[in-house]
Amino acid sequence: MTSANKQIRAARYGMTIDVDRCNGCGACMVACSVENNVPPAHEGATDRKGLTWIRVYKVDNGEEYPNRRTAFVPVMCQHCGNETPCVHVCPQQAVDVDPSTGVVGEMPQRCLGCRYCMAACPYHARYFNWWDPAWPAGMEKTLNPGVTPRMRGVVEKCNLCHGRWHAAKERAAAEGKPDTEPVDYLPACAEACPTGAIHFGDLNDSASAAAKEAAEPESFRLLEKLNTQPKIYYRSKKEWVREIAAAPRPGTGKENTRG
Amino acid sequence: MASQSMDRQFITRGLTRCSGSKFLWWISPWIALLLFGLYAAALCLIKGLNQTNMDNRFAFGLWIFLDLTVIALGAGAFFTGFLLYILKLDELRSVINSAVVIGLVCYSGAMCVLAVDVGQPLRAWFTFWYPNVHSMLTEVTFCISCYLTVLAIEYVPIVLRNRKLRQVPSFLVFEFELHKLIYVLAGVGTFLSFFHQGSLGGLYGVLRGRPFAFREGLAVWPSTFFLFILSAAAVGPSFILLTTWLVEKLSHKRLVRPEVLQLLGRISGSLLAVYVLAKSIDTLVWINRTSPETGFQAWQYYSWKPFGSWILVAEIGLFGLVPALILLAPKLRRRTGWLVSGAVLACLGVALNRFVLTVQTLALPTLSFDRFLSYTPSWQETGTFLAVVAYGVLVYSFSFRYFQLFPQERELKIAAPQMEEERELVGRS
Amino acid sequence: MTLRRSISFLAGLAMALGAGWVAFPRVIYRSRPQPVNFSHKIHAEKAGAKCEDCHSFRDDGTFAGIPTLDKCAGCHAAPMGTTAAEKSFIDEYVTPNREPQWSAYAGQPENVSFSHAAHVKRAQMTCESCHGNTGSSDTLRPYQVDRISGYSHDIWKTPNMPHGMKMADCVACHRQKGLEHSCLDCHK
Amino acid sequence: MNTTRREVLMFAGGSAVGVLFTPAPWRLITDSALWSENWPGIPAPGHGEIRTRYTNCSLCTAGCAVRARCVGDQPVQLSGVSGHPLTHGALCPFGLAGHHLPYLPSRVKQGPAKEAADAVANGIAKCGAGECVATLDLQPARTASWTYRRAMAALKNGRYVAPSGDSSVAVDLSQARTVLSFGVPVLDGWGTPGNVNTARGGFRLIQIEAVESRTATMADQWLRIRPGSEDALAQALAGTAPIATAADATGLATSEIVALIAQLEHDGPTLVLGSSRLASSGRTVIARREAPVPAEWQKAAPVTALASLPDRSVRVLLIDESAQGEYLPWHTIEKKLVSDNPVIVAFAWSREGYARHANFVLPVGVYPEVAGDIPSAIDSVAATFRIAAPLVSPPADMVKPEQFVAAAAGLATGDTLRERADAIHKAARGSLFTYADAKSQALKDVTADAFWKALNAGACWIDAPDDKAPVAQLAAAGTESRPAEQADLPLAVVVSRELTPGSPILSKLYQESNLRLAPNRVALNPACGLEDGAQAVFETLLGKCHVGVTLDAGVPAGVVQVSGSPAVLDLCAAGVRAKVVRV
Repeated sequence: MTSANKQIRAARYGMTIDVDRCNGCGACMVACSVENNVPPAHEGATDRKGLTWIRVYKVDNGEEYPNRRTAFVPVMCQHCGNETPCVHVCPQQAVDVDPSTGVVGEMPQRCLGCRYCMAACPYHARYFNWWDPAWPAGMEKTLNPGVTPRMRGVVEKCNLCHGRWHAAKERAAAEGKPDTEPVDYLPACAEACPTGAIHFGDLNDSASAAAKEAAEPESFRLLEKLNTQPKIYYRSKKEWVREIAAAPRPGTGKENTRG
Repeated sequence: MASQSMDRQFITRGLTRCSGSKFLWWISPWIALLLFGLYAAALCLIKGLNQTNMDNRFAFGLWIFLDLTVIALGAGAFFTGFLLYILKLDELRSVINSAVVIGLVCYSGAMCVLAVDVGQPLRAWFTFWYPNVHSMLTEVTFCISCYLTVLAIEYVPIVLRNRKLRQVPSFLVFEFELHKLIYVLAGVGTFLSFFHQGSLGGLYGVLRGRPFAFREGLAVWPSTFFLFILSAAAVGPSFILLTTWLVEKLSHKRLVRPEVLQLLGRISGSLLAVYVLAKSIDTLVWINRTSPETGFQAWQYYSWKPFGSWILVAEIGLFGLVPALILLAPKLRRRTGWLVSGAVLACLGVALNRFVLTVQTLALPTLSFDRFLSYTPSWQETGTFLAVVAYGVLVYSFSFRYFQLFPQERELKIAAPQMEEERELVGRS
Repeated sequence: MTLRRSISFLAGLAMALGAGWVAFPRVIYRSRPQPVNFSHKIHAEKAGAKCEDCHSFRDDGTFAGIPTLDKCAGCHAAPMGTTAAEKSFIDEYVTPNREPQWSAYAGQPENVSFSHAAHVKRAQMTCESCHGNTGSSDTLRPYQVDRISGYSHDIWKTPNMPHGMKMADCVACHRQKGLEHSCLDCHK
Repeated sequence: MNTTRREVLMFAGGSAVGVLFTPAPWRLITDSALWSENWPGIPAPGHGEIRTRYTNCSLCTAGCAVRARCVGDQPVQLSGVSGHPLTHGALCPFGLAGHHLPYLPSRVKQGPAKEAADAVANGIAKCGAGECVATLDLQPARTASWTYRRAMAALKNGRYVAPSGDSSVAVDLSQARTVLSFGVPVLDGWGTPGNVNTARGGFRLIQIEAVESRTATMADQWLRIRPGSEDALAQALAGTAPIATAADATGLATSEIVALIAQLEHDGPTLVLGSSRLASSGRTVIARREAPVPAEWQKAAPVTALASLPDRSVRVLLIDESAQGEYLPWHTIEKKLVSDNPVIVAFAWSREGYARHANFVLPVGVYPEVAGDIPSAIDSVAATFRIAAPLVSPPADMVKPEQFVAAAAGLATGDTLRERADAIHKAARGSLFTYADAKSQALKDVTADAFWKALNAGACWIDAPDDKAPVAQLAAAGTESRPAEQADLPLAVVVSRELTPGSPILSKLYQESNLRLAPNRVALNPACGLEDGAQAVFETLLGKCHVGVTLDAGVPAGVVQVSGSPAVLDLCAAGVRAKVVRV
């Protein structure tokens, strides 16, 4: 046990999001904020200064009725598995990839707020605390003890609900399970989605629904050509939806201003 | 009156400087500007960065852009030092002091702005304690802070050679000892600044998530790393030239021989020419290989107005090739007007290049359902930066008044007998 | 001349060293007495032999930490001994049913997610390996908290312990055990 | 002189050097950084044992089953109860943050209960012939509603008023092969989310709507018609009007309508959802017997539609806003009030609704503070009885509306919820689904006390299936008449009741992203000439108010989409037209 190379079966936690099922209700965004103690918006906040670890974008094919088609695309940290853009730019090791879970983690308490990682992220999945976090009087009682609130001036983002992951690990420890096996847990967004569009699981475990779906031809990942190997897979039977994974097409970019 | 004479005792023997009151008139507006800027900066520090117009998409704004520019312009300090002490280009001795002051001003100013720019300044030292060696920003932080120290040390002898201070024997000794070190310092300084100018370029070149800025390169260093070194080295002398010329105009004095300025121009011009060539090659590689490989067609970037392809032409042609040619042509160089405008264009060119790399990169969308964004700095952002400008002017004015920035000034003064003094901004004692 | 100068230099040096090494450590901590003069020793002998008897795990594997008043009241509804401490405890807390505001010496900051289950049940570590001889102590030493950071003194150095509970200390052990993966292992 | 100064300098230098060799400066640097990790103003979450408690969400009539993760007794997280026969473990965004409601900044904290009671008594006494005392109940068919009806019956001239809509009718989505919706947000707030999602695979959804709503987006077919032309199309589909006129009114091609009719005939059982009325072919709309009530309650005032009250006849109006329901624009209510100072009491927890118009605003408890039952959802084939069991205790001096009204009418009431539960238990029909163990058992196997205990610990009683009887055949649905063209008011108004007031966290949906339309915003076509985020004035014949502008390509030109905030709804009526002017 003292040897530094303990045999751990590494997990690769990931998600598949069925875009065809997502009706853009926003339950995932709310559940995420509740789980992760993300404060309500400061009155000065906009869709560019807000904190939404997961954000549902309304996407359309740029056509006019009757050819107009619209879909909703939830975007959170894509947990890139290859040359994770945000990790190697952070000057003080506040961002890292957990080799045992593949989760890209971010430590707000280590962050000095230089925002270099935000510039580096192609998915705009990182959010900066422009204001001190503030909850209406009394509402701080509803904070989740599993996650610590962040302070002003630091970057934060989705970490696949590590609070729940900790709880699951603690339960496993209490039940006497070894710490070499990945634990089963469910992030808030996947649990909350009323249409069951989000499936979470260990992509290394070929038996998991996520792994199966990720392998299907209708699955795709955002900006795949950047070769960042995200662990968030999207699925759609619609051709035009699968095309949103590609680079922006000038001219149509303007219309997609919702979300 | 006493203060008057006191003030006099500090001014280098044999040099004429304007009366204390006149000097006061000159600095007071800058002090006002400085105070205003400090207020703006305080707002950002106390109330937080919500005072700025930056946002999650425009994570970097005016500050980073101008920091990069200022540091590029300040490169004159290290490059002149390099030419003088390492390459033994002795003509440059007459501007080296001025160059050091400019360098000090630019770097320290940039550092101050960066301290405001980060969300948690109290933790800035984490970078030194838990450095991530893979991060370009770590390189930048280390090199800049080290080089700033070097500049400070290089500044000390200039201060100690002050007429009053040198009365303290120990100071004189210290200064002498320090001067022996100058070659070492110049060497270290050169290395450091070559490196961080590079890492500043690398800062954006490594962003594989931002295909507009991403560049291939040697080992861990993207091409922008080397382009930044080159461009900084190229405009550094131009900026020295510019400032010297400006000071001459403002003080109605001849401070250096015209040949020196021309030499600076020539150095700048030739380096600029090399830079333009390298930049063009890099751009071609990027358009035809790097960018397409990441799924982005380069022409797309320039179809988002207002950043059309004109910006590329302006950067390489108007502000790159043109000044290079001007500064390389001996005929034009000899005409101050051409010389100066050449230098101005060169400086603008590097500014534009830094702008493109910082602001345009962030404005361009990466996701197909994302939009092109614009951003205008808030008055707090602008104010904070103006404080740095004011700070620079003040430090330089004081240094110019009390220290000997231009060794040739005295001999030139003797050569050119008392000019018409009443029109002079600078009166005689 | 030079002598006097060097003397004044040394004087300054000495003063600074004294202030920094002797005065500062005292000044930086605010000392707070525990609400009740509690003796682990006596309770270990009389009440229960094991720590878990009072510092128990919940069903979901989480650690209950310092027991609540009802646990104490279980025995101390009425005085069992004759000590003044017990009497005042009953009068002040048990009778009015007021929770004593204990301060946890080893209390970690909010951003740490420490699992007792993982260390005690899985890794089979003894309580003493982190909490020193608190379990056999006869009195509760005052709780010392850093005036600026609000961290407990024991985070830096637990009395009678080779190491403290700083991040570096945790990491050292985890690294040796090959269990150091990422920040979020222990941070929440 | 000089020397001493040197000495001072040396001393300073010495101490400077010395300090560097002590822990002090380094520790201060560290501490300042640590301080910045939890600096003032950052709340520390409460710690303690994590418990799980169950209740039912009373934010709307869906009444979804809720599992609450609590620290001690304080709920910190809500989620659905999987395996629930009706709600299938789903919660909507509003429900997910329901536990924040008690802490809303806009909440009404206290009110003049005493003065209100006197004024009401006064008003009742003054009530002349042809005048009446009316209770407006926004969420009818609750146990509280029965109390209101009994109280109004106890008064000589009491009226019980509720928004139109018949609680004895339910739709059976499982029977529908096609759902034809006239602008009803079938997939976004209508019915029970879990139930709709489960049934979604079984039917083809045709959305007939002027704007691209969430439902239109997800529908199998979206027919974009001119605002307010629902009726014309419905007539044509029912064969009561020529297709040509419908085509003319809706802007659809005649062929499209013909195709639609053919399709509906071909596809079998069709459910037609209008903005107020229902229609069906097949057994998709059925009569539903209500959950049993105690016999002694039968002496109750009938349900009166607001429209059927004579104008200027209401002297005392008691509005129960405590339970969310369809908001009736104030101008429809206002014209029913007597002209000489009527008494208006609003039982409200937010100042944004009728509180703006009432003489007395009395504070009420909110979910999850107060116990109350939730009426059966429109899409639940059998009657249900479930209680929103309190998870936290309400603040002091909250008013219980039904008790206030009963007292005003001199009606003695006991624990009505318990009485209702006992009546249901006496009927011994149906089954009881308990959440903690996700088990279902026949009600007759449960004692009355166990039943009551279960209901308060999170459970749902579901009536036994009834011999279903179709109510209506395919008939006119949709109510809104086509807006009259007006030159100065160019825009047709489409109301999308998107936002029920809820947690501050919902800012994620409409402020920190544009996913939903914020309460104070209107959506316009990008070609409207205003820019996104502009401040503007929204004006109709009924008045004007300030709004923000959101540009949305899903809104056709000539249409303005408004959200469901009362301030805006007060300016809207059937077929109203508007203009939006930049300020």
